[in-house]
Parts: sequence; structure tokens; C-alpha cells
Amino acid sequence: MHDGDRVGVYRRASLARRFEARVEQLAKSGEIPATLHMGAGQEVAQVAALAAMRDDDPMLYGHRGSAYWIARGMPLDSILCDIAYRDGGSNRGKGGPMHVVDVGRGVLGETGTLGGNLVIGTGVAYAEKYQRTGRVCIVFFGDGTANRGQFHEACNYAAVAKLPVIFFCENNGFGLSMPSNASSAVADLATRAAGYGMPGVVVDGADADAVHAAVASAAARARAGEGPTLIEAKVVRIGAHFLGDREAYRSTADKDDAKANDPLATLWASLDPETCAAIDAENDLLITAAVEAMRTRPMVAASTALERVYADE
Amino acid sequence: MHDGDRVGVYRRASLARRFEARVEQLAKSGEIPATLHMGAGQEVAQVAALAAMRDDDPMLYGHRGSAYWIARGMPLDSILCDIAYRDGGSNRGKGGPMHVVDVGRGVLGETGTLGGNLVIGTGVAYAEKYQRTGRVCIVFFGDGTANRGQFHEACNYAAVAKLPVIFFCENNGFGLSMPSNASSAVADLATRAAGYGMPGVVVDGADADAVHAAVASAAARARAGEGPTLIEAKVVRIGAHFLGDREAYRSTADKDDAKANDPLATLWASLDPETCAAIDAENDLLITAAVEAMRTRPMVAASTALERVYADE
Amino acid sequence: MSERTLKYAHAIREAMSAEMRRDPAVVLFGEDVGAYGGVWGVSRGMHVEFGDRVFDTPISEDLIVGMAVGMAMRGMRPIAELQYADFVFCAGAEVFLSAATYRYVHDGAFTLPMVVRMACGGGGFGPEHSQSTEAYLMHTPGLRVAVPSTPADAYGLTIAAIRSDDPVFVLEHKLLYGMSGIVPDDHVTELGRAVVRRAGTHCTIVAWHDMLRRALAAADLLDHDGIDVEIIDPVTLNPFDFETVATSVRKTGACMVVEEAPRTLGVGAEIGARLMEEAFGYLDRPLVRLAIPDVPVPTAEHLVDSLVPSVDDIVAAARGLVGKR
Amino acid sequence: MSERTLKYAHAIREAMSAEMRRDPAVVLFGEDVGAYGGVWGVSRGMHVEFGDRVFDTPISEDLIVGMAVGMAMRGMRPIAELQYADFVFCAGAEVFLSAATYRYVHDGAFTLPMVVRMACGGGGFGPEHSQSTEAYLMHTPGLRVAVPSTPADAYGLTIAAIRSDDPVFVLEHKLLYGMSGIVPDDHVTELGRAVVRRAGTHCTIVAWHDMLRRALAAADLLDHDGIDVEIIDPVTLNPFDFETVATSVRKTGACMVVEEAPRTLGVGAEIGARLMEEAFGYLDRPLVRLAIPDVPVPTAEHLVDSLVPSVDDIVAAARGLVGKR
Ligand SMILES: Cc1ncc(C[n+]2csc(CCOP(=O)(O)OP(=O)(O)O)c2C)c(N)n1
Ligand SMILES: Cc1ncc(C[n+]2csc(CCOP(=O)(O)OP(=O)(O)O)c2C)c(N)n1
Ligand SMILES: [Mg+2]
Ligand SMILES: [Mg+2]
Repeated sequence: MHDGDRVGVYRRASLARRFEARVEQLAKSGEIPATLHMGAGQEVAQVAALAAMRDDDPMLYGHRGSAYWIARGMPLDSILCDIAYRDGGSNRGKGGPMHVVDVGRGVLGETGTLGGNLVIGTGVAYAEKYQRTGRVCIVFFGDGTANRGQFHEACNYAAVAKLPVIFFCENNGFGLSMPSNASSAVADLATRAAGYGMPGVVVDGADADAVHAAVASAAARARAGEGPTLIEAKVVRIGAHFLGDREAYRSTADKDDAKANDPLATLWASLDPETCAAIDAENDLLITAAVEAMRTRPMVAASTALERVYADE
Repeated sequence: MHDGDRVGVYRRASLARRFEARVEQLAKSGEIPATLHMGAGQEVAQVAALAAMRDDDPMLYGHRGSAYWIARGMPLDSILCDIAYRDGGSNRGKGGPMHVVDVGRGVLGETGTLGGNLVIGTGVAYAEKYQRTGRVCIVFFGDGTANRGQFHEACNYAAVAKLPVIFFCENNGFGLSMPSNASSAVADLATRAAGYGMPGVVVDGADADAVHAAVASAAARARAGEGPTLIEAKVVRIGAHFLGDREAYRSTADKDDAKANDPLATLWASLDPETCAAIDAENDLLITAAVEAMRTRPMVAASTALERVYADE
Repeated sequence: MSERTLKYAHAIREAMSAEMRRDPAVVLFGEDVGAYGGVWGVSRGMHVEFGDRVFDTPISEDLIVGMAVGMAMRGMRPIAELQYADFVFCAGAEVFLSAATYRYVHDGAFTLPMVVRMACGGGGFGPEHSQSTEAYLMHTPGLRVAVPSTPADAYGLTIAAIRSDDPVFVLEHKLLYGMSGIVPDDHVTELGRAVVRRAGTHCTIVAWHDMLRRALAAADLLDHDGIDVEIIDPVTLNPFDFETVATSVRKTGACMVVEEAPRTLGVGAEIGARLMEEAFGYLDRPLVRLAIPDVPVPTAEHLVDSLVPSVDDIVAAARGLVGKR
Repeated sequence: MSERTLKYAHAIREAMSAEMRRDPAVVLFGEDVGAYGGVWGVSRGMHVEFGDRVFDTPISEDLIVGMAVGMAMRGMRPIAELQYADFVFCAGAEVFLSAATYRYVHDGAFTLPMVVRMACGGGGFGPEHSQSTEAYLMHTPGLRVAVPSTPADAYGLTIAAIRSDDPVFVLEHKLLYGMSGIVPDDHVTELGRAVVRRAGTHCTIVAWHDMLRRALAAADLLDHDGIDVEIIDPVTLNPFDFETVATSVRKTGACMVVEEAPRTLGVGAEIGARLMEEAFGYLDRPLVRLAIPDVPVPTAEHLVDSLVPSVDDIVAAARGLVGKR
């Protein structure tokens, strides 16, 4: 990445971090529901990955945080309205923050049950290839999700059919309370790629350049018709699984470790502090404005609950 | 294997082959239903694998052929009655040849949908370990089945929990009409084992000694508490997927090749021809007797259909 | 030529082929649908005409249905085949969760013009390859469910399913694949319109698939006794044209549902409950449900035959129902 | 001590713990049930007492249920937890095919003494984490289905489920986990016996889980108007004690079913159909079904509230039903 790109990653990752801190405050105060899974520690990898893709490349995101949407330029107030079940969001209370959507920006939503993203993303990739759009689909998911059957079925088929898809695994060391080393005997989930005949790459999720490079080369490969890549980014989960999880299962040392290895701090340290400070000031204005905008919006009308089950509605 | 063991494998594998030929005749004549998937080409691997296990080690078998049951010493007439839906079989028409069962001999049946065997077998292995029986569970399945999600979930968990189970994949080059190289980009399915942190072994399914050795060492490993092994035996499917499959999708060369590489013929060639001839004469007597016995049995009573859904019935 | 005589399986093949010729967004895939032509021979030969638009997948049911969802989201019109209707459970999360809710939960950002075809019913294959799973699907908002019972509807419903912008699950009946019938060209069956297959006055019988065929045969026998039944084929179960059933019952005052699925919470339960809600005054006798008693489907055909409603069962039940007047 | 006051979640924990103390064949497993104590806190602390008899699995639902089948086949009494009742579809093949048919298809060679516990209902989690999937399970021969609605039954049904030699699916309701109530020691709830939770004369209401709580609240309001309803809790849906419902309806002449699932082919459909078959003469008014209209469960609580039958809805419907006499 160029320096400018790295600053761009910082701008978006830091916005996500600060935005989520504000969401947490609002949720704790009871103003909005506490349903977002916080992304702290994973934003740099998420944003750097998307920075290596085209803006119209379809993505199925994971449930961890807001950086995916921010990276694609979705307005903060729209995201906040989805979280708050207010008018002005993308799914009018139907899906809340799990199902933010913006087709024009390639934000194709998410399945509520883990693993669905991978098979659906494979279908999306099939369609891109069939229609020769030149687009590549990226699917984000966690280490825990990599143990679902869908992971297997999707990776295997995408590889043999050489579909343009990137399976991007964010290994944050936990699937809710379960440490990755208890849920699988293999240290690097990327080694599974060999069992499907596709490349598997492990990257340090705190290294924006490394993530960017890995995704850029996977995307190039996919666009060249050579098929999928499994990328495993080692990231840290700085916060709890969700608000309300007291993390009794997690050692203080592990939590401290995660904080000490905060990828955003690492990225910040590699950049000019004044630039970063200026960006963060701008970001805070955006956040304030989004909160204001959200507050002007009413809760979505209950009647929406009956709409859009079927196509003619 | 000792010479004697090799003869034992021949006895059972050849019995399965000849028995199935007779089943095919009976089915074509309309005397019994044509529901068995023929095992020709895979019997040597199946029998050799089971010869390396204890007789009370639990097994979930695949849908291909009768050798699994014969290897465990189930009476032929019982097997034939299951195929024919007659009294005297093990499941009284409920399950037919897909669900032959003999708990005392460790024959634990099979799921009708592919892949179920692997997760259920993992549970069986859990129970053996928990109860410290010293037993090891063996699960047979095909190359096609290795692409189901259950394969993944079972392999991953069995490995991390170090369960005493052997996943024995019979790669016969086809999942029904689909060549293995079209259903997966990986040449050896056993390479998938690395992605679960367990050993993966490829063996020539025509080499009874190699199969026996691989299973024996996997069983020893499992019994020592070191966990599962994925064994892939390369076998040939000499016949069609089932009776009635005309194999239009398969080249004559491939069919000829399978016949030319018949593992049973290879085994036969390594043994004394007179011994083999004597065995086959004995086998034929067993088969004739089983057919006679089956013919004396009535069709199972329709009332059985209402029984044994629940435990108190 | 304005009509043809086709077998049910052939009619489905013709329908898929016609749509594939018309619309390049349509593709067909599943296990063994290509060179093999599908385990039921429905797509036999299609790969020759359509090349890799008819393609085989590995044995990965979650993938098959999940992929259809993804393709449909991106402008394609996938037709996915599951070899058996029981396999909706092998793709359980993708059928009952993803396909059913992906549009709704994203508030209409996507339509899901996808078809899942599968073979149901019959005997000889055991409890995991014989089920008629329509009731499970019908209980799931978001999924359309079609149950063609004639070659004409096999054709017309397949066309309609492909053109529909919703996920449509088409249950094809194994014992009907070989049934011949007249198929009008360009026939598109309307989703949500039941058909009176036989007009009558003494009681209403609702049946589809092989049970419809049996009900029609029973009607002929009953006719000899002077019992004149009206037979309704629902054609689709979601949408369900209850009005046609209610109209009939208001006339006959009696209703029987015949189905090849477990009795408890079979489709007959819904028909019964709705009759009770909406045609209460008109019923002068209890509902009769003929169905599989609540046991799994065994393997042996003669066991299956003992469980599934037969022509004789229908005749006897109709006599009882009409006699009770 | 002959009884205790416990919360519903705590009662389940006590029941599992009691059985685990009594019978070493019992183990508990699922996602996050160990150190975390389960996403609903039901097993909190159990891993301390029981060590690795309470263990976490990877996120692999087919494995969780399939493993329970295999363990049950070999003499254990596994309790598997699925985090949400919707996840029966994530383990679709193992729930609806393996667990339901493995005994039958092998003609009784195995019993399957396994329990699958899961949380259903409520709002705030979206359509893949909020469903009450009992109707799907009830349509499946081979599976027992329990729906505890009080702390006492949460205890007694959990014990009974563990001791049962059949696969029992226990749907625990999220909104009831915090409900307190008296739990008699050594209470074992009988599978297949419905309970009259309130005796009354004007109409029969069948409800369970949170809908039972709402029905009871509605009954108090209706009482002020001089409307006296009888409320039946089915306790288990398979076996289903229809006789108790029929007896009540023969007395009241009117029936309403309230449930937190899609209306079409919800449990109410079966109750309606059976009433029509077996208590036909006694009904003098149409059945009323209060249920979720046929849409997926949205995420926002206030949307969910607008769909799920409320106390007011029950009051209004009961007034209508009784007024129609
Ligand atoms: C099929 C399925 N099982 C379980 C859940 C509940 N659940 C939601 S997030 C989560 C943990 C996921 O872990 P991972 O994939 O590592 O992602 P992370 O939360 O660590 O980002 C679980 C168990 C679910 N939504 N779907
Ligand atoms: C889940 C599931 N999908 C599909 C089928 C239908 N089916 C039965 S056998 C078979 C082929 C299996 O291939 P493989 O595992 O390689 O075993 P083989 O038949 O070659 O021995 C198929 C597709 C099934 N029974 N279950
Ligand atoms: Mg994780
Ligand atoms: Mg094979």
C-alpha cells in the first residue's frame, strides 16, 4: 500500500472503532438496543481487505462490527438507524445490525446462522463468473464458523469450479467463549485450503499492508479465472463477544494481550500522529452528526413487519 | 498380514463377490428387489480393513455391498432376507439392505443420507472413550460423501477431542456419475486430514496388506488415546452405481480398467489357486444354502410397519 | 402444434428447456443432473443442448441450495435439484432459514427467483428417500410450494416456478414421472389457483400427486354406488387457494383430505382448521384425513403400501363420510 | 425440604444436575455450555461440578445432534444443547432424518435416549434466532417434543426427557428463563399428559410457553367481564394429550389456540383438525387460532410485539368467541 492508502485504512478503521464506542455508550444508556457485536481489534484487517477490492465487488460480511459497511462508504446515520430500528436504515427493523444491506455498494448482507455466508457467497461468485462481470466476491467469517459444514461444501466447490471468491477468515482466537485451539486441532485454519486444492494464506491482521497484499493477490487470481483463495487473518478480539458477555471464560492476561496488540494502535504508530488526530476529529464530527440524525428519526412503523416476505410485496 | 490372514480376507471378499452376483441374478429375475449397491472392486479393502479391527469394534458401514457384514460373520441368509424383505433378516423390511444391523457383531447400521455416518460414528467413538471400552469405531464412506458438511464437522471434532475413530474413505473414483476429479480439486482426499490436525493416509485398496497395516496402525493409535485417522483407500468400482445404472457417463476404457485392476483378482493371484478354488466351492455352498433358506421365509408382515418407532413399542 | 402428449418427467424437461432457451439467466444444477440426466432421468440430454448451463455439483446439499440463493440475488434464475424431497433437511439451514428469510430480513433488497426441484413419495427407498415434505415447507413463510399432479401441471408449474421471483419448491412425485398426459404448448400454471378435477355433490376430496390419481380412481368406483364426489387439486400449497376448497365444501357439506405424509400436522390439518374457521356452518359432518399413520416410511414396498392411503381406503372412507349424512 | 422456589433456567440446571449425579451415562454438551454456562446461562457452573461431562463443541450443529444419536446408541444419555430452536435446521439431516428414523429403520436394534434442548421464541434476534419450531418437530414421527411453561415443568420435563428412551426435543422459552415458581423436589412431569391450568366454562384456550402466561393474564381480565375461560397447557406436543383438550371443548363448546409460530400449519391446525374429527358435535362455534401471521420473525422487538399474540389480542378474541355463542 501507498502511504495514502494506509491513511485511508486508518480513517475508516478508526471511524469504526470510535463509532462503535459511541454505539456502546448509547446502548448502555438504553437509548438504542445492544445488539451489535463489537469489532474492536479486527477493523484494520477488515478495512485493509476491502481496500484491496473494487468498490463494487460483492461482499458478505461477518457479524463482527461496522467496519465492513464503513469501508464501503455507507453513511453512518443509516447504519445507526439500522442498529436503532429507526427509519432511515437499510432494513427497517427487519434485520437490525446483523442484516445491513446496500446492494449498490456491494454490501449483500449476511445470514443469521453462521456458515450460510460461505455457500451463498459461492453462489454470488458463480453468478459473477457466469455473467462475466469481472467481479470477485469476498466472504468474511470467523474461526468458529470455519468448523461448520458449509465452510467445507463452499470451499470444495468454489475450488473445483474455480469461482471468483475470497474466503476471508478472521481468526480472533475465539468462537464466542471457545478458544480456537479448543475448537480445532489445527493451528492455522488456512492449512485447510490444501484439502480443497486452493491456496491458503495466513496473514497478520495487524499488518494492514500484509492483509492488503494478500487480498489483492487473491483478487487478481480470482479475476484471472484461477479460482478462490482462503485467507486467514490472525486478529485480536479486544472486547467481549457482545455487550453483556462478561468474559468469565477468558484470562485477564489474554485480554490485556489483545489490548496490547491492538492493530489500530500499531497502524496509528506507523502514521503521522497529527494526520491521525485530524482524521479522528473529523470522524468524531461524523459520529456526532449521525447520532443527531438518528435522533430525528422515528422508530420504524410496526406495519413494516408484514411487508416484503414475497417479491410482489 | 500372515498368509493365513490373507486367505481369510480372500474367503470373505470372494464370498461377498459371489453372493452379490447371485443377488444380482435373483434381482434381475424379479425374485427379490434390486436395491443393493454392488461392492465389486471394493470388497478386498473393506474386508482387509475390518480384519485389522477387533470383532466387537463398532462399525458404520457404507452403502456399497455386503462385504462389511460378511466380514463380521453375519449369516448370509439373514443378509439375503433383509435384501428380500423377508422374515429372518435384521430389520424386517423397515430398512432393507441399507440398514442391516447386528449390534452384537458391532454392525451398527447406516444413515440413509450420506454423511450422517460420520457424525454418528463420532458419537459412538465418544461413548467408547467415555465408557473406557477400549473399542475403536470405524466409519466407511465414499469419495462423494467426503464433500458433505458432516465429513468436516466430524473430522474436526474427532481430531480435537482425540476420539477413537477411523474414517475410512473408499475412493472408487465416482460419486454416482460424478468423477472424483470433478467433485473436488484435490487428488487425494486424505490430504484433508492435515486441516484437522490428524494423520491422513492413502493406501492402494487392491493391496490387502497395505490396507490392513494402515487400519491396524490407526486402530492402535486410536486405542492409545491419540485420536482419529483418515484413511483413503483407492479402489475401483467394477460395476455400475446400482442395478439399472447404464453408466452412459463412463468411458469403456475406464470400465475395462476397473476390471483389469480387480483387487480380488490381484489377491487371488498372490494365493494358492487350489486353496482359492476350494474356498470358492465352499462359498458357493453357503450361497446356495442361503438362497434356499431365504425361499422358505415369508415376506415380512405388513403390521411390522407400525412397530418400533418409539422405545416402548 | 398446440399441444403434445408427454410424460410427466418429460414435461418438466421440456419446461426447463423452453425457459432456458428463452432466458439465459436460467441454469440447472444438482447432483448427477448433467451427463447422467438426473437420478429420475428428468434432465436427460439437457446437458447436450445447454452445455455447462446444466451442471453437476458435488454431494453438498447445503451448497446446492445456498448457491441458488446467491445466484438468485445476483440476477440469475437458478433451478437446483435435490435428488429426494427428504434432502430439504440436508440443506436445512439454507432452505428453511436462508431461502425463506434472506429477502425479508434485508427488507426487500433482493428478490430470490430460484427453484428447488425434488422427488417425493413412493416406496422402496426407505425413510430418508421417500418423504413428501410439503407440510414442512408450507409452514415456512417465504417459500412457495408447488405440487404438480399431471403432466400439464408438471410443465406449467415448472415454467411458473422459474418465472416466479420467489423461491419455489417444486415437489415432483416419483410414481408420476412415467404418467402420460396432454400438455398444451405455452401452458403456464397459475400459482395459487386450485383446480376442480372432478365435479360432484356428495363430498369434497382434496388430494394431489399420486393421492389425486387414487382419488380419481376411487371416484369412478364410488360413482357405481351412486356416490358423486368432487375432487380438488390444490396445485400449489403456498399460495393455497382455500377459497376453491371452501366453495366446494359449502356445496357438499363434507370434506376429506388424502395425503402421502404423516397425519399429524400434515397439510390436511391446515385444511381442517381453516374449514372450521371459515366454512363452519356448512360442514355437517366431521373432516376425514387419510394419511400415513405417524410412523416413518419403511423401505419394503409392501409395507409402504400398507401405510399409504389406497384407492380402497378412499372408497371406504368416502362411503363412511357420505353415509353419515 | 419438599419444594423450592426456582427460576425456570435454574430449574433446568437443577434437573440436569440431579440426573447427572444419579446416572453417570448423562452428559451435557453444545456450544458454550461449559465455562460460559450456555448462551442463556442455563448450565452456568455445571462444568465446575461435572468437569468434562459438561463440554463445549465447535460450531457444528450437525455434529452436535449426530453425535448425540451415536452416543445414545451406545448406552449413554446425552443432553445436547442447540443455542436456538431455529438451529434444528442447521442440524436438519441429523434431527429430522437420523434421530427420527435410526431406531425404526433398524427395527428397534437401538433406543435413542437423547435430549436436545434449545431456546425458542422472544424477539430481538431476528428470523433465524427467534422461531418456535415445535410444529416442524411434531410433524416428524420418531421425535418427542416437550414445551415446559413453568419452572416446575422445566424441572420435571427435563428429568423426564433425560429418562425417556426416545429422542426428546425440549423447547425452552427465552422469555420464561427468568420466571420464578415453586418446584417440588423429585418432580417428574409425565410426557403426554396435558394440564388444565385454569378451570372455566365459557371457552377453552390451548397455549404453552409465553402464550400460556399471556393467556392466564388475559383470563384474569376476562374474569372481570364475567367471561370464564378454561386454559390447557399441553406440556408435550408429542405425545399430545388430545383427550384433555377434547374433554374441555365438550364442556365449553368453543376453542382457541394461541401460539408463537406461523399460523399456517402451526400446532393449532392439528388441534383444529382433531377437534373436527373427534369433537365435532360439541363445537358450536368456529375454532380461533391466534398466531404469528405468515411472515418471518423480524428483529426489532416492537415489530415482533406487533406480530405475536398479546394479552389484549387474547382478550379480544375470547370476547368475540364467547359473544358468538
Ligand atoms: C449456525 C450457528 N451456530 C451458532 C450461532 C451463534 N453464534 C453467533 S456468533 C457465534 C460465535 C462465532 O465465532 P466466530 O465465527 O469465531 O466469529 P467471532 O464471533 O469470533 O467474530 C456463535 C456461536 C449462529 N449464529 N449460527
Ligand atoms: C445427502 C445425500 N445426498 C445424496 C444421496 C444419494 N446418493 C446415494 S449414493 C450416492 C453417491 C455416493 O458416492 P460415494 O460417496 O463416492 O459412494 P459410492 O456410491 O461411490 O460408493 C448418492 C449421490 C444420499 N443418499 N444422501
Ligand atoms: Mg472468532
Ligand atoms: Mg465413490
